[in-house]
Order: sequence, then C-alpha cells, then structure tokens
Amino acid sequence: MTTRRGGFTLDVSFEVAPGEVVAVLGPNGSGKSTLLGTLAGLYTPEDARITLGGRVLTDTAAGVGVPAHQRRVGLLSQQALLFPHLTARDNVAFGPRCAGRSRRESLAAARERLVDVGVGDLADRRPAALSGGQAQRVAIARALAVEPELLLLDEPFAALDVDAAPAVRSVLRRLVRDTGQTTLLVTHDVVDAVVLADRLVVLTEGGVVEQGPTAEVLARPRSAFAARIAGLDLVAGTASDAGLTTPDGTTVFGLASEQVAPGEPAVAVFPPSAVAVHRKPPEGSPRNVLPARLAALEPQGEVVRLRAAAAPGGPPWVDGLAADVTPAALAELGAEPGDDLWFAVKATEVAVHPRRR
Amino acid sequence: MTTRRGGFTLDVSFEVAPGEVVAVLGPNGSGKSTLLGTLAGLYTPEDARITLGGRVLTDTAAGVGVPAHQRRVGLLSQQALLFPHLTARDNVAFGPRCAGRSRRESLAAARERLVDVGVGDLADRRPAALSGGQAQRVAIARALAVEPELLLLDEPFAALDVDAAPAVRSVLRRLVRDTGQTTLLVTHDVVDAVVLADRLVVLTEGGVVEQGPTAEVLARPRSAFAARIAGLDLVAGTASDAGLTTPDGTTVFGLASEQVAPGEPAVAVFPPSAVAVHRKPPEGSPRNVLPARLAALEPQGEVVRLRAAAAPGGPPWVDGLAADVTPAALAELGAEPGDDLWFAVKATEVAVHPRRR
Amino acid sequence: MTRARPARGGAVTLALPWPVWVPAIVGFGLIAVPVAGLVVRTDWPDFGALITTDAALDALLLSLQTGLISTALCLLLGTPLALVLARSNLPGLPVLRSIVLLPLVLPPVVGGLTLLFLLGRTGPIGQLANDWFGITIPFSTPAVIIAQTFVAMPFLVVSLEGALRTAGERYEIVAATLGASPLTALRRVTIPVVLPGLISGSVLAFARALGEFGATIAFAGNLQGTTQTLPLLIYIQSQNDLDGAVAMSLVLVVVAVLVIVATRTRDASGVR
Amino acid sequence: MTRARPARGGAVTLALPWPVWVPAIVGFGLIAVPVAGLVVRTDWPDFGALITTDAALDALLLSLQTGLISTALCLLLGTPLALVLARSNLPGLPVLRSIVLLPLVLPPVVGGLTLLFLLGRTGPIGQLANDWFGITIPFSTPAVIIAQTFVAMPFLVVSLEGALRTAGERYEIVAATLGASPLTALRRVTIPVVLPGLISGSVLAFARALGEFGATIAFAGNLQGTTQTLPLLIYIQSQNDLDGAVAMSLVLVVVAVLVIVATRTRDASGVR
Amino acid sequence: GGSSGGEQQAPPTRTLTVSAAASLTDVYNQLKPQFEQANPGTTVRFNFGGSDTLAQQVVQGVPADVLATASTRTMQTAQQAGRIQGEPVTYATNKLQIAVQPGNPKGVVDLTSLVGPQVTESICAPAVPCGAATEAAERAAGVTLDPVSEEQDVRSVLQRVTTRNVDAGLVYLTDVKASNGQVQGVDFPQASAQGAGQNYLIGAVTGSQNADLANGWIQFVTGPQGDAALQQAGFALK
Ligand SMILES: Nc1ncnc2c1ncn2[C@@H]1O[C@H](COP(=O)(O)OP(=O)(O)OP(=O)(O)O)[C@@H](O)[C@H]1O
Ligand SMILES: Nc1ncnc2c1ncn2[C@@H]1O[C@H](COP(=O)(O)OP(=O)(O)OP(=O)(O)O)[C@@H](O)[C@H]1O
Ligand SMILES: [Mg+2]
Ligand SMILES: [Mg+2]
Repeated sequence: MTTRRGGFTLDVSFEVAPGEVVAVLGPNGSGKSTLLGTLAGLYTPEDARITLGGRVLTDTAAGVGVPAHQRRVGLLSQQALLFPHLTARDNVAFGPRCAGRSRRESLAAARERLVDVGVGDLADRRPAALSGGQAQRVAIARALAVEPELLLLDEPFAALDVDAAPAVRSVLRRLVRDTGQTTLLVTHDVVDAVVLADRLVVLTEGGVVEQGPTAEVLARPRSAFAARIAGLDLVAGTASDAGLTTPDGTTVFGLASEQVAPGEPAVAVFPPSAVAVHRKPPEGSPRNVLPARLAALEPQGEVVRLRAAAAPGGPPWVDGLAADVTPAALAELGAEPGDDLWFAVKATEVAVHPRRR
Repeated sequence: MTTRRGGFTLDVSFEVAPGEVVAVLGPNGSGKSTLLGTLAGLYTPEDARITLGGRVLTDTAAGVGVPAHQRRVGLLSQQALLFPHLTARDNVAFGPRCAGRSRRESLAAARERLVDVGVGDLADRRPAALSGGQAQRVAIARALAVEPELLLLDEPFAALDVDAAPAVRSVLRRLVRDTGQTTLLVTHDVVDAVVLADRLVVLTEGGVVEQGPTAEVLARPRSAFAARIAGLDLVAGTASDAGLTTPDGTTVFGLASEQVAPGEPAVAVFPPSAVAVHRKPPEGSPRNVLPARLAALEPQGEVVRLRAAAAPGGPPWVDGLAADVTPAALAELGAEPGDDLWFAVKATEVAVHPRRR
Repeated sequence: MTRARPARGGAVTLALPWPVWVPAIVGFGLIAVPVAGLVVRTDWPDFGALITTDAALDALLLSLQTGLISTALCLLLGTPLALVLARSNLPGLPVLRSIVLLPLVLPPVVGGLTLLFLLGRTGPIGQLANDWFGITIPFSTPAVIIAQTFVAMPFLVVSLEGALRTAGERYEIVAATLGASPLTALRRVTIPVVLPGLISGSVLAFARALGEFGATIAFAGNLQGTTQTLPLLIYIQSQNDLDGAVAMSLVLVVVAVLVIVATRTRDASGVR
Repeated sequence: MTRARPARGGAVTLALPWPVWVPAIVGFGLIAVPVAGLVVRTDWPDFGALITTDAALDALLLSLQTGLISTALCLLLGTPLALVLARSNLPGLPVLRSIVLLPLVLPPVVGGLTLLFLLGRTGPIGQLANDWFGITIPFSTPAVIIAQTFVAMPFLVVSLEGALRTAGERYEIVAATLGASPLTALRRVTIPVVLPGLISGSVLAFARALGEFGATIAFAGNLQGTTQTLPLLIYIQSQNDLDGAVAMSLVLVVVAVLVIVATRTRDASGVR
Repeated sequence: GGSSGGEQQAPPTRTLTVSAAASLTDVYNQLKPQFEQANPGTTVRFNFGGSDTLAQQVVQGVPADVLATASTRTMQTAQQAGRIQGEPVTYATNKLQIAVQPGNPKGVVDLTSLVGPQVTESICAPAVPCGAATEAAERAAGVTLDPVSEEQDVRSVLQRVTTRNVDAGLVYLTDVKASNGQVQGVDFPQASAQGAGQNYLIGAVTGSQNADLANGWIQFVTGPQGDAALQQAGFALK
C-alpha cells in the first residue's frame, strides 16, 4: 500500500494472520497513524490492496474502497475524541448499538468494559467531567466494545498512570487471548509489544525497516531504532510459581509482572544490563546463575555487549542471551570469545510476562 | 486552595520557590490538571489564595481573581490544542507576539524553539499535517516560548517516541537551569521528576499525600502511590567520566543517561531490584561493590527490601540504600539485621542524571 | 483589576474584550430602540380590544400553525440540504449554495409570484394538480405553508451549514470507525454536535416564517381563517388603522419572543 | 458496494447517508424550480432593453452600494453582539437574544414604520438630528442603509452565535494561557476559527439587505438614484409591467449569485 | 445620493419631490418632462408608494413637497396632522369594473354573477381604499361576495385575473385599460353608488422649501396637460 499525505509517503506491505497481534513501532512521524488510518478507510491510498479475512477492503487497481463503517475495522485514535454529548457509558455502548445489539445488551456490555478499564464508577459522566487519563480509558473501552474483525490501537496506554497502564494492558491481553481478536497496536513502549504482540513491524520514514516475531526482533534488532528500544533478553517457557520453567526443565527465577497462571505460556524478560558476568559461579542473592560460553563481543556505544552461546552441559536456551558491561568491567574480567563464563541475573530483575501461543 | 468540579474537590496547599521545579505526581483523576487549571485561572476556586512573586492572583476572601491572560502563568495542557488555522511557527510565535515582541523577533524565537524540540523542519505545516508526536512537540515549543513567570506543564512527554522524550527533557532542563524558570510539571514518569524536579508533590483524590525534596520522597516514599512509582536508590555527587563522584571521594560507576558534564552536580539512580547482595565481595563484572550493614528487612509484596546502614569504614552514603531480593534468595543468604554484607550493582544499571543545585 | 466571573462547574468564563461592548450595545440599540418605540406607540387602553377581534385571533392561530409546520418542513428538507452543501463534494457546490440563497434575495412578493407562476391554476405544476386531483393550490392554507417554507428554508440551511463546517467531521470519523453507518452517525453524532447551530437555524426559520408577508399574500392570497396570517392582517390593517396594526405587531413580537425563549431555554440546559 | 470518494490530501470524504439525498433534492427543488420558472418567464428578446434603463442601472448600483455597506455595518455591530450572546453570562440573555431576532418577525413595512416613527423629523431621535445637525434622515441613502442593517443584522448575529457555540472556547482558553488579551484572542483565534460561520452570516445578511423592500419603502421612500433600490424598482415596475419586473428580479438574482459565489470561492480555499 | 450631480452647472437648480400613489406612476412619469421643460432648472423626483405609507411619511416630516394620494382618507390623515398647506384638490376619479378573462367565458354580467363557487373572484381587502369601494358597491347591490382572497391593492386583484388564478376581480377602470387587453372589463350599475368610486387628491406639503414649485405642479396636473394624460389612462375628471 502507498498513501500520500502532503509531502509524506507511506509505502508498506505486510500481512497479519487472523487472531494475531502485531505491534507497530517507529519514531514520531514515521507513518504509524497514517497506516492505521489507511486500514480503517480514513485515507484513500494512492495504490493499495487491503484484504481482511477474504474481503477486499481497498483495491485501487479495481477501484474498490469499502467505506470505513463497513470495514469491520475498529480504530482507537491517538486523541480520545469521546462524543461530547454522550455519557461515558453511552460512548462505549455506541459501537455495540451500531452493530445491531439491543439497547440493554449494549449498555450491559458498556458497563462491563468500563469496569474492565477501571472507570466503572464514571459511567454516567460526560467527557467534559473526566480527567485526561479517565477519558483515555473510556476511549479504550469504547474501541474494545466494538469487537471488530481487525482492531487498530494507536498508543492506547499514553496518559495512563503507572497502575492503570499494566492493568489495562492485562485487559487487552485477556481479550486478545480469549476472543482471538486480530489487533494492530501502535506503541512507543516495548513492554507493550512483549506482552501483547506476536510480531513487530518497525516503521521509519514511511517504510518498514524490520518485521518479524517479537522475540526475534527484540533479541536481534537490525535497525537502529529497534536496537534502541529493544535488545532485551527473552526466555520462553511456561509460568511457574518461582517464575518460568523452560522446555528443558530449568527454572528461571523471576517475578510475574502481571497475572499469569502457573502452566501458562510465558516469557521471562530481563535487560542485558541486568546480567552480571563472572568467571566463577557467584554466591549471594542472584538466583539465576547460568553457565555460558562467550560467543561474541559487540561494542554498543558506551557499553560492550557479551553474546552467549550455550555452555556444554548447560541449558540450551542460554544461546543468544546478551549481557551488557562497561569496557572497564570487561577489561577486569579479561574475557574473550570461547571462554566459559557465568551469567548471573537477580530474580527481581526478571519479569515474567504471559505469552501468546 | 479548594476547587470544586462537579462532585470532585481539590484541596491542596503548597509553595513553590522562585526558580524551583516541582513535579506533581498522582494517579489518573487525582486532580493534577485541576490544580494546574486553577493556578492558570481557568477554574474559579471556592476558597483560595494564590500568589505569584508578590502578586496576588486569586484571593477568594478579598474577591480577587486575575484573569488568565494577565497572570503570566503559562499552561501546556494535556491536549495539544494547536490553533488549527496557524502554521507550527505561527502557533509558537503566538505567545511572544502577545507579550509585545515584534513579529520578526517572535518568529525567530519560534523557529529556535521548534528546532530545540526537533521539529524545525515542520515550521510551515498546519497542525492538521502533523503527526501526534510532532503536534505535541510543537505544543511544548509553544508553551516554552512564552517564558512566563510560572510554567505549568501537564504530561509534556506523552506521545513522544523513545528518542524524543529524553531529548525534549534535556531541552526543558537546560531552559530551567539557564533561565531559572519556575515550573510545575505533571508527569507519570518518575525519571522526569528525578531529572527535572527539585521537589515532588504527590496528589491522591484531590489531596496532597506527600511532598518534599525529590530524592527524599523517592528514597523514602510514605504513600502507597509514591512507593509504587518510586523506591529508587539515589546517590548524590558530581558527575565524572566513570559515573559519579560522591562527596567523600568514592566513585559510583554508571552511565550518563543524558548530557552531563564532569564536575556538574549529578545523581546516580538505580532500582533496588538491581542490587545483588553477597556475603563476600563478589568477583566479576559488577563495578560497584559496596560494604553495607543490614539495617532492616521490609517485606514488600513479592520481594523483601533490605535496607542498608553504612558499614564501619565503608562509604557513609551507603546509609539508606535498598536492595530487593526474593524471599528464596534471602533464605539462602540467611542475612539478619546487623550482618555485614556486600551490595553489588552493575555500572550498566546505574543511570547518572544531571541534578539541580 | 478585571475580575474573572465565576460560572457553573467552577470553570471561568473568559472576559470579553471591552471594545466588543460598544458596538454590541449600538447594534442592540439599533434593533431594540425601534421596537421599544412600537411599545410606546401602542394604544394601551384599547389594546385588549384591538387584539381580540375575530380576525386577530384567527390570524394568530393560523400564524402559529403555519409557522410551526413550515419550520418542521424546513428542518425536514433543509437539514439534508445543509448536509449536502457542507459535507458532499458535488461539482458546482458554490453555485448550488447560492441558488439555495435566492429566496433571501428575491423580494418576497416576486418570490410569491414565482410560486404562483409555477403552482397557480395555469402554472405547469398547478395545472396538473388541478386537472388530476382537482386541487387549487393558491388561496389555501397549504399555499401559506409552501410560501413560508420557500422563504424560510435558506435561513436554516445557511446557518446549519456554517455550524457543520465549524464543527468539522472528526466525530463522524470516529463514529465510522465504530461501525456507525452514515445515517446512524448523522442521527447520533452529527446532529447532537451541531445542535446549537440547528437550533439557531430553526429559530431563524421560524421567525422568518412567522413574519412572512410578501410571498404569502402574492401566492396564497389573503382570506381570514384560511390564508390571512398575522403579518397580512397587520399590513392590511395598517392601511387604515395604524393603532390596530401596531397592537398586532406587538402581539407578533411577544409570540416570537415567547416561542424563542422557550426553545432557547431548553438549549441552554443542554450540551455545549 | 458504495465507493469511498477520494478528496484532496488523500483524506476520504465520508459518504452521506442515502436517506439524506431525497429530502435534499426535494428541498433544493422547492427553491430552484420556482426560480427556474422566473428564467423561463423572462421576456428574453426585450431583456437587454428592460434592464438597461436609467432607473434600472441606478437601482442596481444603489442596491450594490447600500447592500455592501449594510453588510459591513452588520459585521461591525453584529459580530460583537453575537459574541456577547454566545460568550457572556449577562442575566436575561435569552430575552436579549430574542429581542435581536425581532426584525425577522416584524413585517418589514411595520419595521420601516417603527424606524420612521423614531427617526422621522417628528420622531424622538429624528427631531434631535434635525434640530442639532439639520439632518433629515428619511428619503436619504443613509436611511436605506439603516433600514437594511435593521432587517439584516439578526441574520449575522444568529448564525454567528450558532457557530461560536459549536466551536466552543477551548482555543480561546489556550490563547489566554499564552498571554493573549481577550481582544487579541478574539482577533487572532476566535474569528479565524469561526470564519465559516462568519461568512455564512455575512452572506445571509448581504442577501437579506439586497432583497430588502418593505422597510426601505416605508422608511427611506422610493426615490430614483437616492433610495430606489432594485426591489423597490421591481415593485413599481410590477404595477404596470410584470415582464419588466420579472427581468429585473432576474438581475437581482444574478447579482446575488455572483457576489455569493465570489465570497464562497475564497472561503473554500481557506481554513476548515 | 447623486441625483443632483449632473445639474450643478445651471445655478438655480431645484428639485421638487412628489410623493404619489403607485397607480399614478405612468401618468406622472409622462407629465414630468413637460413640467421640467416649462420650469427650467427644475428636476421632479417621484416617491411612488402606497397612499397610506406616503401619508405616514408626510406626517413624520419627510422632505416631500407634494402629496398625491389615491383616497380621501389618506389625504385626511396628512391634513389632520397639519401637514397639508391649504385645501387639497380632488382632481380625478376612478370607478370599479369587473375584470374577467378576455371573451368573458363565465358570462359575468354583474355582481350577482360572482356569487357562488362556479365563478371564483378576488377583491380588495376592506381596509384598503378599493376594498372600501367594493364594500359600498356590494351594499348597494345587496349581495355578499365570496372571494377566495382579499388583496392588499387593486393591482394584485388584477394580477389574479391576468394569471387566471381567479375568474373575475373587482378593479378600477384604469387598471383594465392598463392591462392591454389581458382582461376585459364588465361595467355594473352599483359602480357609481355612494362610496364606490375612488378619488385622487393632491396637496402641497406644509413647510416645503419649494412651495411655489409645488403649487406649480398641482396646477399643472389639474390643468389641461394633466387632464389629457389622466383621461388617456382612463381616469374621469372631477
Ligand atoms: N497533509 C500533510 N502534508 C505533509 N505531511 C503530512 C501531512 N499529513 C501528515 N504528514 C506527515 O506524515 C507523517 C506520518 O504521520 P503519522 O501521523 O502517520 O505519524 P505517526 O507515525 O503516527 O507519528 P506519531 O508517533 O507522532 O503519532 C508525519 O511525518 C507527518 O508530518
Ligand atoms: N464536572 C465534573 N464533575 C465531576 N467530577 C469532575 C468534573 N470535572 C472533573 N472531575 C473529576 O475531577 C477529578 C480530577 O480531574 P483532573 O483532570 O484534575 O485529574 P488529573 O489528575 O489531571 O488526571 P489525569 O492523570 O487522568 O490527567 C477527576 O476524577 C474527574 O473525574
Ligand atoms: Mg500517530
Ligand atoms: Mg490531567
């Protein structure tokens, strides 16, 4: 698809599988909102073919352009834009009503969604009587209540306070998991991507510079932008009481960042900067002490990234983990590729997030 | 001051010294925007006395209420609300023009501010042709260009991408430092408070639950909300090449989070979760290994916080530092108050931020 | 020092710039003083008798009925027309727009004559109505309504169009992304959002319909009980009984004020 | 399947709901067909001669001059008045508002007579003007302008007030926090933001002034070159020569369309 | 106003303002050049309108020099306000006729033919001068008409007939004449009954700056040239 807005051109091409959640990342002005607007039918692309579950939404070659309201594509835009004349509840009930549900059903659904995002007590307020974060939550509830075939969310967690953001993220994750809601999510926070997205698309200046499964892109970012936001260590497995159990049975100690039941698919995430590197297994509080063979040294600005391979006899998933240390620390350590080292990570530094599939 | 909005009542009282930067934190709907709006003269308080540099702005008892435009109080509201009929440059030049500066001067100032926030190339665009983040940056430039006696900023960094947020924060810090701009800053991000604010005010449900110097509130939060966002370890000193030099001459190794010249006042910040606790000084990559005497154990949800006192002969500033460990790690460590321990923190986990005064 | 005036909800009402007040007062005076003159001139002792003649009561009733029906028709036909002018991208929109304004420019009597040429017994449409249904349109109450609608509709259309443009279509776009069909969006979003403009427009249209004289007398004629609205009675009366005419003008004025205040009070308590 | 129509800037214009089109077309027809009838009835062979008589040219010129001056006066006095009605919190605002609407309701001839009572040589204000400055207001071009302004101003006020209410005051609040005095905010923010409403209002006022007949003939008289505007000439003409009257109505219509299209084209290229 | 701009060179330029009933438009316009020729340096300007409006204007002191109305009552209005110099002159009369479609398809012969639904008619409203005349004729004939509309002036009645929206209308003889054969006039006996006629009055306005010219115009209109023009238009002389 190619969309022009004034001097700006967006030119991207990608697919989203049904039930998949794709996070769109990119700097300000890279075309994320333009992409969502084009999918929602708000901008006419110059040259595009957009299909959704077999339906052609836009095909400039064939002259097809389904109007926005018939696309079954929901959009939460960057501005809340609540209808000023309706209460919070009526705002949220608007979508279900349009989908033909009864007044009672719609109001019930609206109330449920409002409770989900933590503003159930504000149902009767007009938007003018809501704070910025409250309005944003109502807008999220309104977008979720539509249950469209494709849900587009443009920075849904901006303006939310430190408690609300993870809570609302959980709500979204539950929805996505329970109903298989296909979703495209624009965010500036990589944690949103980790928790919610199967795949990432990174946009810069109107073009896709990177895309792929979340873990892959974050672990091995190839674009400068992705590298800056990502470069996380991820270990996949299932949630356990202590943290996470990997497929080979090892336990990664960590703290659940949000509700995740033992046995559920999960991912343990920690920043490479949290990984201490030792010649001998250290005693002390760090719970995760992993044998690793140094595979490569990657200078990254002020720090040096140590890339691990699995050590003989050690857990295989250590392969690819990174540890960031200062050059001074590296000098003292005197480590070279091929050396066997110990990576130590405190359990309090490891966040266990639920994972899709 | 007491302000009523519908059923909500804001009732606060505090002072801001000239040239001081105060960060206002609080959950959604706690009254932060209402506070700013009352100071700016947009809401009429029920009962208030507001003075600014000797001028009485509001005194309900005396029936004084200076209108908004004569207060010399600038407000960046939560919504960008750029004038839709003016270009970005004219939007920014609006304030200086109102202050009586010449057209040329105002446009020059506008251009400068736009370049500061990284959108110098968009000066001729109308707001409709800007992305969400770009519009937010123009709004920040517009608020800064006014140079009011008191600057009120409501979540200025929302919608900014990962590169832009620190960059714009630096701009703001420079302005605040160079011109002694008295500022009240609403934010959900504690780093903004650390970098910019001398003092914090924490609001909950319309009342102040906590206020004091930034480092103090963050190190020893007394309210539940502050504890959730804060609980950071802070070490004050001056910036050095390796990180930070404390007053007693010790070096705290760390990475500068933003531009800070050696010798400048700075603060080293790291989360208690990043502190590993050992019985013996560990060898390995962690650069900061500090002797500490365990002063107290504070259970905090899933983790236990170990509070340090200075160890005899060790650096005195260790006093008060916290380390979070899991109960399992604590059990293995078997530490009790009074024990001498070693706190280890990787240099990559320590962010060195410039500090005011 | 200027004082910020408190308003409901604690929000401050911004002060109006003082240079606004002088012309506002002059403008208000230009309208209010002549009307006050009307009040002064009224022959109060005979006022009751003057306004309760059969003809006056008939005319008042007819004026209210036709005025309200015409306003309803203006809403029914004019709202869609305003939407087309404000929101569609038909070619030649500026020309269509100025055609809609023509009843404003045409002297009402000429407007009435054009209606008569068209719908009169020998007019192209009037003849059909006469031959097929045996209906003669002029000289009937429906003719009054047609004439009033003809002259009043542009008011509704133009002021609603202005409001629609000022409001923009951002909320309609949001509604579309929530799955609202254009009709639903119109009903549940556009109309409520531009309600102040719609009310202004209706008030204008109602006032214009209530005061309509030239087109009515030219097209519908002047017969007590059927087509003689208050302005027609006033005009005819003014030919030999100015006192009666002034008294009835005052009635017209009071009726208009009552209806408009009633409408507006409802508005003020509604949405901004 | 409906197609989304592309517009400038790549933004889609939302489709209008189809039930809008039927009444829009009926409404448009109600206005356009009678006017088209006017065109059909015109005596085209003699058209040129009919509209280029001295009287016709004088009247056309006078109509344009007075119409434009009246519109300017309406803007000057009516804009502040609309601001007061939309933004102030004076007590009794609904009543003030409906008083402003009265010239709409008053039959124009009655309006003209009230002006005559007030500003005629024996009227309270006219006497002062006569005694102090030796000015007689009726039968002069200024009288035409006063009459037109009196009847046209409510149009501007009401449609601008609707637009002001629809736009809300959020941008004015922003301007105040940037240090803009109320006057600066008005000039640089409010007016540009409600420009569409202001233009609609001016167009309405201009059209109404151009078509004004009853108040003018009653107050200003019907003197060729001084107070005989096109509608007055049309009236006199229609006494003997309906064809001439129709031809001149057509001129009025064409002039109005030209002026309005010219204004609106500028508008369309401006800000939304 | 720029009406006097062209005559600035001839020094004794004077403008005579005549407020006259709209039904006099043709006759007066015809007389204007002759009068101006006879009085060099004089420009006559007309203020045509309804007699009642004209009278009100004169009462309110507008700068008119001559008032020529189409009814006795309106002239009296001005007179009672002290705005007419001396006694006004009644110089012409007009009488009612029934205007019907050319060829008189409905066979109208007198007022009684108009009663009933088979012939629709339009008359002047009782409040206006021609309506008062119509009422007088009705009284004299002992019939009550059932009009579909009571018009504001006689030209409107005529228009109803010419546009064939009614079958007949009560108008003045001059109107039938001015219609150029679009309608046919039917005389009826009660047209000459008491009050059924129409009087044209003329008088000089009190305080006129051009009292001599005003009297000149009055004499001119009531003199031979005026008589000729009036008669040609169908007025009867008094
Ligand atoms: N009418 C226009 N003329 C020129 N450029 C435009 C126009 N409209 C939008 N743009 C540009 O298109 C680019 C993409 O905008 P878009 O809103 O899609 O960005 P975004 O990725 O959503 O950014 P953000 O993170 O700031 O929301 C921006 O650089 C913007 O300046
Ligand atoms: N008209 C009103 N009626 C009742 N409550 C109101 C009204 N206006 C605002 N409030 C309430 O006032 C409280 C404070 O709002 P405010 O905008 O100051 O919050 P805030 O701290 O800025 O929150 P946020 O972080 O979400 O921006 C909110 O709980 C809001 O619901
Ligand atoms: Mg965006
Ligand atoms: Mg807020």
